[in-house]
Amino acid sequence: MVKFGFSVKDNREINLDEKEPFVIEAGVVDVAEVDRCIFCGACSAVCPQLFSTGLSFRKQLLSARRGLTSELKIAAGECLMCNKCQLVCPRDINIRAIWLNLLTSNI
Amino acid sequence: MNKESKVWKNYQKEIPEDHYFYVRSCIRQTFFPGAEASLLRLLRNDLNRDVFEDARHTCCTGIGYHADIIPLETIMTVMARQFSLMNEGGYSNMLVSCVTSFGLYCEVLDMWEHSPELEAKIREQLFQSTGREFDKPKHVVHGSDLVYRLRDEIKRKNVYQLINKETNQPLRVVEHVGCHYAKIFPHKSVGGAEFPEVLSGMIEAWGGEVIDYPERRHCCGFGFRHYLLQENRGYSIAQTRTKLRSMEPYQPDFILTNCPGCTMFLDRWQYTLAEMEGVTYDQKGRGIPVLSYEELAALLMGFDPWEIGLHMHQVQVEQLLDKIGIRYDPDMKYRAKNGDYMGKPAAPDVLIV
Amino acid sequence: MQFDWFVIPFVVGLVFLIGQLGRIYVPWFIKLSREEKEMIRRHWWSRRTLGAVKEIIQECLLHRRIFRINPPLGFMHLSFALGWFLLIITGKLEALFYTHDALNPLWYPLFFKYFEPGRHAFFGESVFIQLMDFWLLVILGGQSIAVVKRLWPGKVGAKKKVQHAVYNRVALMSLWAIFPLRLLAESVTVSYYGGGGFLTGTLGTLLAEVPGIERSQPVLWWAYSIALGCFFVAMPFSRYMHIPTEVLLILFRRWGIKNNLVAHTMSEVELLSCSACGMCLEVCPLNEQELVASQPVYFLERLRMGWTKPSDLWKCLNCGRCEAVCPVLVKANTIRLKEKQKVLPAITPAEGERVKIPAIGQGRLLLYSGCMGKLVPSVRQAMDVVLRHAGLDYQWLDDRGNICCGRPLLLSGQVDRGMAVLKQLENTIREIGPDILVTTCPICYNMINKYAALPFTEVLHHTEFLAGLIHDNRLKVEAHKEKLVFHDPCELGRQSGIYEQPREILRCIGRLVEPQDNKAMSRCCGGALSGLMVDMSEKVALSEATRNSLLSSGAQKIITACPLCRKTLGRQANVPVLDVAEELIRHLSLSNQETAKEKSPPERAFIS
Amino acid sequence: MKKHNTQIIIIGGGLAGLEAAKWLVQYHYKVVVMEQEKIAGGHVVNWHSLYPGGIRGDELINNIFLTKDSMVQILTNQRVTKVEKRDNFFWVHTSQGERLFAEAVLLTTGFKLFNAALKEELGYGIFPNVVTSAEVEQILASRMKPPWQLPPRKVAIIHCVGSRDMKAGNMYCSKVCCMAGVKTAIHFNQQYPMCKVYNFYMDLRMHGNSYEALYLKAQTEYGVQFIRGRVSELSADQYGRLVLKSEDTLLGKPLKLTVDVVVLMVGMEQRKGLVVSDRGKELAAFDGQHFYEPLNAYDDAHKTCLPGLFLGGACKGPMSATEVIVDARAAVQVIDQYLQNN
Repeated sequence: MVKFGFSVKDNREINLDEKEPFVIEAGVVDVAEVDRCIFCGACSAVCPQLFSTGLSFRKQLLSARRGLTSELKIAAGECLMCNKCQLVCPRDINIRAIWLNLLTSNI
Repeated sequence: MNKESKVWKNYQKEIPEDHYFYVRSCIRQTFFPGAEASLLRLLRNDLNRDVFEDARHTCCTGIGYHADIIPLETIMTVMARQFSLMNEGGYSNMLVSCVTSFGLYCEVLDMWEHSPELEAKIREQLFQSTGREFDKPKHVVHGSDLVYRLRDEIKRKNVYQLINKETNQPLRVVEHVGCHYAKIFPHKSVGGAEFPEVLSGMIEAWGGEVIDYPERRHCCGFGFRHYLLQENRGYSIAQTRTKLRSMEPYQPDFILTNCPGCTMFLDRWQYTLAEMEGVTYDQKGRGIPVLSYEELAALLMGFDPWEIGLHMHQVQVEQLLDKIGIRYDPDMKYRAKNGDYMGKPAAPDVLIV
Repeated sequence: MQFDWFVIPFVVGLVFLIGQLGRIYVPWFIKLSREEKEMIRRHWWSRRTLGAVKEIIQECLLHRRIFRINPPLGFMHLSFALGWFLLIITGKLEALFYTHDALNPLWYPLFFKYFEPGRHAFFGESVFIQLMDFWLLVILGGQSIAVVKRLWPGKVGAKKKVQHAVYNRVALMSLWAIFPLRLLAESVTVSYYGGGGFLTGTLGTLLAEVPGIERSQPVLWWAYSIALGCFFVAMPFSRYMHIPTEVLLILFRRWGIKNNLVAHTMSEVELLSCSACGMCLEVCPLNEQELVASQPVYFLERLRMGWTKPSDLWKCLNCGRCEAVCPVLVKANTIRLKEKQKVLPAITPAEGERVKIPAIGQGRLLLYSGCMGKLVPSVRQAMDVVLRHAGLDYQWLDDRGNICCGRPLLLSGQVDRGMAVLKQLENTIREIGPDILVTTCPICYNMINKYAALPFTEVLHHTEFLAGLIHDNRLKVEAHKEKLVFHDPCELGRQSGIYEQPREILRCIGRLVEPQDNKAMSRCCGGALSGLMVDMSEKVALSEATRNSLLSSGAQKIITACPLCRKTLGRQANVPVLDVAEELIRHLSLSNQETAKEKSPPERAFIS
Repeated sequence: MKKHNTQIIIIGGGLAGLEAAKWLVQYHYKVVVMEQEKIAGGHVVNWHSLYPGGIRGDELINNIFLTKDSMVQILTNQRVTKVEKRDNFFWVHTSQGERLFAEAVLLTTGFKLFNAALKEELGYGIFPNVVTSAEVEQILASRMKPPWQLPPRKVAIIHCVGSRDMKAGNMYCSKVCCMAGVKTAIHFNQQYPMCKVYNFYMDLRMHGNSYEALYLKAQTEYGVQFIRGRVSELSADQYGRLVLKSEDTLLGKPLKLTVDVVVLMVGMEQRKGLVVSDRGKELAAFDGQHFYEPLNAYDDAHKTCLPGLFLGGACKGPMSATEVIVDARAAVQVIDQYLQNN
């Protein structure tokens, strides 16, 4: 193998042709409930963890909708379960229950 | 692409038939010198055009410009000198070989148009440093513009057609137009930036079939800043990979470009990608040949492939020559003009040569 | 003759039962930690054991606690337990008096009437016969209450009947069959041989009229024995396991073995001690709204069978009302928490350590509003006003960012991570080194108080602190005539035992009224931190019920001491819902500031 | 009741013109509607459905016609070139050289659709399966043959084509396309149940009462995916499907999607070419940068600087059908008041 001194950079593209747009299985997450999300970001803004670990339900849910689920479980393990997000959520999504379900599920 | 489409017709430029002052391309000179030589031979000898070259003309400083290492005023003064040389030869049309130069000439002229005081300043600088004065060219024309203009004339003199000799089907050609050709000033191009006509016009005129592919407008991967720094070179090759991946499913017979840099990167990175990832973007593992417009024109006019310098390409072109039915002497591939054997280069690991 | 083939089912059942008890109990003793074993050894011969015996009589036989809450239900349990117990003892004595031999077969006293029919004129025979009939009557009386309770729920005090699983019903049916069968079997024998008491004798005389009744005698005795055998076989798998296990539970508890997050044996003992009486069913706010069947009676039953669902674990408010009424004192919340822990994957607590808490300067009085502080900013503001009035120097721990105490994680079942978060908080508090830490959130208070090691810091809830300030005259307040009702937050009241301090404050500033359910029986606001899977509609229903209960006292304002309760109750309330501190600042006397400075240090000084 | 003999000319026989005519006739005015097309009804008559309720466009126009009075005179194939004010009345000139008398003139010239071919990168006119929202309305209403043979499996709806776009010369928001995009997504799903629809938007402006609910319904019931980002490149793949490139701006990542059909939600533009003169002097004061501008946007929203010349409907700016109807009715009130005082 020839050493070139550099490597091909990764493709950051979301390819919606390859990924299924929604992968959180029904049962693990109440699909009707998360469909209410309007991605306003109130949950992440109030989250104590956003400041330290960057946890964002909005980002993770949107990524999941685009078929990117690799970080879901890690994010679920970052939640402090304090429920502030639900208190401020305009669509009243039980976010920590979703994290909890993801933690206990096999996704 | 819909053949009925007339969008490109909104973008037309005036291309004079004759009397050009020719400026060369550094990259073409270095990597594909035969291509430039054949363009001049084609225009002068076969088409009897008047193309004048002044040995004193210099690099356009395009690479320096895009690498941010030369001040803008210096660049403008260098260009002004080229114009002055052109006037000295008695010409008013400029024929530019390189797409980067073409973009830069257009840009400088555009800047002068918008700020005449800048032009005045450059005139002053040029006069002070060289004692020269200049008139702006009437037409700045890229080599491919002219070949596009003369495509029917070339067709009449063609020895070969872009038709597969065995199947009698048109060859499937993907084209790549250099970014600086139309994306900076669409109105100074043939066909605009979205659906440029300059290369597809040639292909269709010479019997081939143009294949539209999703990343047709994507950069070839040169992107000066990406290529010039080794740390960034991974981005450069990633762009080329995107482009090649996109054209792969159409199984094109070759890639046609109008920019020396694009020819170079689409060609050389195929080798690098083959070494890095073990992939080639054709089915036989030989890579997709990349030709520039003048190489193609010269080939079809019956020039000898080795005279054009096709052995300078990384992806070997014999497969394409066989398809078109061009006769060539394999023995002559590695011989110099005087017949001396130059030696055969080492074969790469993955790419079949 | 002391044997007949029909005793076989009974004997088989009993032997099986004893085997099962051994299988279940022996591992418990083995699994006990060294400290726990040491504790048992130490207290074996002590007054604790005596106390345990007393409690066993009170609770296992007399069912005192159930009696207190619900007399008919208490009587039902008493009649079954005491009646059966005495029936066995009296039967044993009867056999002893008759044979003068303590060593008779197991089944002999039980089927005494069959083996020794008629009258034998031994010492005290008539007394025994009448006594045995009396105990049987007591049991049958209790049983009839049980039947009524099951068929017409609501008739015997209990509003809701427990929906038992199939195996429990089998056990129940065999239990219900035992005593009528015994009565019939004895009566038929009596009708043939004579010699029955007031119950069996009378029934025997009546049955003697029925032609061919004597032929049913072996059938009935077989049936009686089979019913007993069935019950014994079913017992280890059913709720009736509580009968033997409760005895063990009381002994263990008296010997000082605790049920906490680390010990596991006691959880299992408590699990099997649950008699599924259904007392928890009535007080559970979720059940009141007919929302979900995750009450301990169902949850523990499913846990015994290994059938727990996520809703059993996370659809619970953790309010502790069930624990408050449990006659067996089962710590259902602790058991539930441990089960959550088992379901969740292990996440290294290092995750929690990423919660960085910015250190702020030194201070003797440190205030902590917790993660909810920013969502209920008025409480913090009120505290600022109060403390400035009192002329105190203080600082807020959570001045730069949201700090979590770890309790939410703990309650969700991620105990290790919760503890790691708490450890961070603890370290920060230690760095600051305050003398007093005042939290405005009972959840944080509970967590820090219970699990944080802060030897040099006194941890107070702000109601305690404010009550102290008022008591010491460092805050002068004026009373208005408004009627105030205090809502006891679960985490403050039942779980931390603070009931009086907030009421003291309210008495000073207004007229305190009490709702129907207060203090240990106060209702959950619905916002419970642990109610992870409680839906919004359910929460709204819960807070509605709680608010109604509070307002039944005729109060004009609802006062609470928990940011979560305040937010949940206040959401759709038509009366103001305020924190104690918020209400307090409306009553601060203006002359306070001067007097506070002049006053000499009080006897019970908070700020030394 | 008093019977007026006053003639009012309404220029533009679309929704606004017809609605205004219907009400002016109720007030006993003599009304003439000038329509340049073969039939009156404007854009709306071709529309498959109108949000929020989903009424068919021709049905809505018919509703107006059903209640129309014989007093309404509709002149079709009449393009008005000039409106000329004399002392107290108007001369309305048509392209055929005719001259009509009027005491008041109401302009309800509406809008024209943005020419999507100007946004070359979106491939309209180049790829047959790239269609505009107006074409989709006609296709869904079976007034036009769809360019696709097989039922589309994936459809992309691109919002803001020619709106809020400096390059297109239109800096304003066309207002109705957001809801129309949501509505079209639902209709695609209803017509082709296996179809998956993606909406590419820059901002979604669900300003009406039931609009937000419809937006939510599109997502929950029909699984429409809303992606925030503008499609900037479009090309065909080897099967003739269209490859879109965009950025998911909420995630900050590039996004690629292959679809069968692309729908461009084209914006609204003013119809130009009407000359208004006052005593021989040409007047352009009310002809704003993009749409006709009334005297002010509040209480004189229908008057122009020329007394007797009134504005109604979408010639004042982008409006939905419901708003046009309200606006036309309001214009009637203002015209009535003007003629009473004269």
